[in-house]
Amino acid sequence: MRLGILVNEGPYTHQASDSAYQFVKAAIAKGHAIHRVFFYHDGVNNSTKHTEPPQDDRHLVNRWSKLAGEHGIDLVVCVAAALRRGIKDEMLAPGFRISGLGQLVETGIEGDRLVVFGD
Amino acid sequence: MRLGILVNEGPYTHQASDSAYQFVKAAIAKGHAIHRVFFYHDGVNNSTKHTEPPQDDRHLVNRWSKLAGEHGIDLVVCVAAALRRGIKDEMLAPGFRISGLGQLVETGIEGDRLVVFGD
Amino acid sequence: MLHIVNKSPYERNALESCLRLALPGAALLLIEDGVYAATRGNVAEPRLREAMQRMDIYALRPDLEARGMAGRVIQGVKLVDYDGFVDLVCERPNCQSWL
Amino acid sequence: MLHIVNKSPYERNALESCLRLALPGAALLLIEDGVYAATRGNVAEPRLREAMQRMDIYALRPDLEARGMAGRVIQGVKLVDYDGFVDLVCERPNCQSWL
Amino acid sequence: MSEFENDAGGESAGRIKKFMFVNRKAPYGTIYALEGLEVVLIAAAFDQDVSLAFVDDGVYQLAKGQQTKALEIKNFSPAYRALEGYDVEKLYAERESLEARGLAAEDLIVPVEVLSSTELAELMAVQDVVISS
Amino acid sequence: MSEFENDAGGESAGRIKKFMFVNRKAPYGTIYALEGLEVVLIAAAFDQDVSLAFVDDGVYQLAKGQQTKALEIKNFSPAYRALEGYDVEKLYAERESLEARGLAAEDLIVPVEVLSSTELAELMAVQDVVISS
Repeated sequence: MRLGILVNEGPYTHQASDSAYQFVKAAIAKGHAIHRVFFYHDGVNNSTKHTEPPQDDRHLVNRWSKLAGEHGIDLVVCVAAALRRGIKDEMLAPGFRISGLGQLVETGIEGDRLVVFGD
Repeated sequence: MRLGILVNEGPYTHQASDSAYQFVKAAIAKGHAIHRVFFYHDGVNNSTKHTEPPQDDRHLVNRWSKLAGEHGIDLVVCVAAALRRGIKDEMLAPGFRISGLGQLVETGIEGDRLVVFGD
Repeated sequence: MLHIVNKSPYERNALESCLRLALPGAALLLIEDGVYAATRGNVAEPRLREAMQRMDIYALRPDLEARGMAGRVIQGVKLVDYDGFVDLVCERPNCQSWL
Repeated sequence: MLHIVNKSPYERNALESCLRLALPGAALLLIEDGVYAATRGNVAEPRLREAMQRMDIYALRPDLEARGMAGRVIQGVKLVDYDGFVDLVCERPNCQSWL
Repeated sequence: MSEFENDAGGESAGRIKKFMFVNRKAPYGTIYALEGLEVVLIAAAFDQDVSLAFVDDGVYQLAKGQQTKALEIKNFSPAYRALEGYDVEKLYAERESLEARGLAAEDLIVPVEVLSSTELAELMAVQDVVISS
Repeated sequence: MSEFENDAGGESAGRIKKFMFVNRKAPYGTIYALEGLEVVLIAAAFDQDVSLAFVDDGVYQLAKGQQTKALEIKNFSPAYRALEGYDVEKLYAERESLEARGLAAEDLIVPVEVLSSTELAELMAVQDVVISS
């Protein structure tokens, strides 16, 4: 199947980003395709390369980047939500790109399912 | 009186930053002193100069910067929370500074009250 | 003690816990989505009326107005602006936000 | 329909609303703090047992384990890993997260 | 809606799915109502079969008489009245949610179809995409 | 605790206030429990009169047997056992919150004093600083 994913919360503060990541990893392992992961609301905060969690904690941003690199997953950050929260193109970690909300609607249309993770 | 303020959520997503700002403005107008505004948890996201809300919306970061400039208010961003969320020194809007959690405890000790705004 | 509740009584249990743990004579200020608890017909109305017997209940007027609820306030709830919010914080020896 | 609830039944009304608006035959998956609703002695236990008569109830094992709740699961709740989460999403024609 | 021109008419052109946006949060306390509306408008611009459900505190989004001046936050409630211009006309409110809050259809800024929980549940069950916030 | 050396012993040296940290949120679903603990440790390092109250879902923070390996999230529950080393010894749990969740004192990873709502309310009322999360 082709799955679309929506992440509505930033890293660490809510479990949403963790849950979405574990879900996507499991879906890939089962042979499903990830049409796109769309980051909306505070979810845009998952995309900044400046994130530095403590040494003994997981690195959520790098996890997403690595997954995108290894499996060619499209990680899209909503431009309007990003501007409102101070996320700019030059801050993006590898694998992320900024685009419009149309990309979310498109993944709702093109994907067989849209799974939403949030607060 | 000398008031300490704690802001636990980022701008826009929750009303916490708005409420804290309105409270601080009213307190100053009444002649109270603001010992410090401490930004913790997602509250650290209030400090980035890259924030660009839509034209017809309020600019929460600039509001805080202006208040700090006009009234010499100490705006302190927690270093550990900031690192975890990708907020670095070079991103800070005017009036904000990064420091340790000791600054929060200190404002609890030095202030006559600590008022907390969050989710 | 000034208790501050900023959540709708439908969505969260903050008001309920606050009322359970507030001593007689304490003050309660409803702000943000917490102001819905101060409106007539709301599920929290009976609990709020009961609490009014032993506590002073306030609601932040700007938050009521923003939500179109200024005309629906339960009689006996005192409305304050941010000015009054500051006064409440200063008058009471301590405060607690039920986040 | 697969309903997904990620909030504790004490803190929020998400589970309650979900159960009110879920049709018979739907599936419910509890994840994150939602897994507390799947534990014995929890306030949601009666509602969950009632819902079990008309729906399939699942809980995410990794979230139960993280919270030390894996040994307290109500009988009849089916435990799944992320694998099973993916299967549930694919087996059902649509899904809804009660955020 | 500058995103409209860029995004619509791509490979998704012509495919129509049922999108339901379930609004369960009060306005202003959090941003979900406001940012949720933006997705609604884009979905409408993609000519999708869009409906909005107002459930729980989401019914408060439609309360008449919102005055945000003292908060210095933008009053976005007029945007619900603009939905019609985007051909978004399927607005539903759950009766139980309204009644539990002492609200009636005439307290709302836009006409909505008031549905029982069962009626709304049946509508939800046939959606392709459900986005709740 | 690298912040300790920099911050303690400033102008606040010698003043002792009553700080109560009210934990009302479950662990892992949100970060408040974890980041809240960091403030507790700093307050202790400032030699303040620190107490922790576990209320509502906050009592879940202390549940025995937390195993986070499958989530790939750090299990921070052992940190509660380390509190004693920082002289943080006033840990209270509300009886009503425990009972409503089917938990007893022996289900918790650290010894806590179980208090009635009234007893806890009286403790809260005499604090100088109350930080809830």
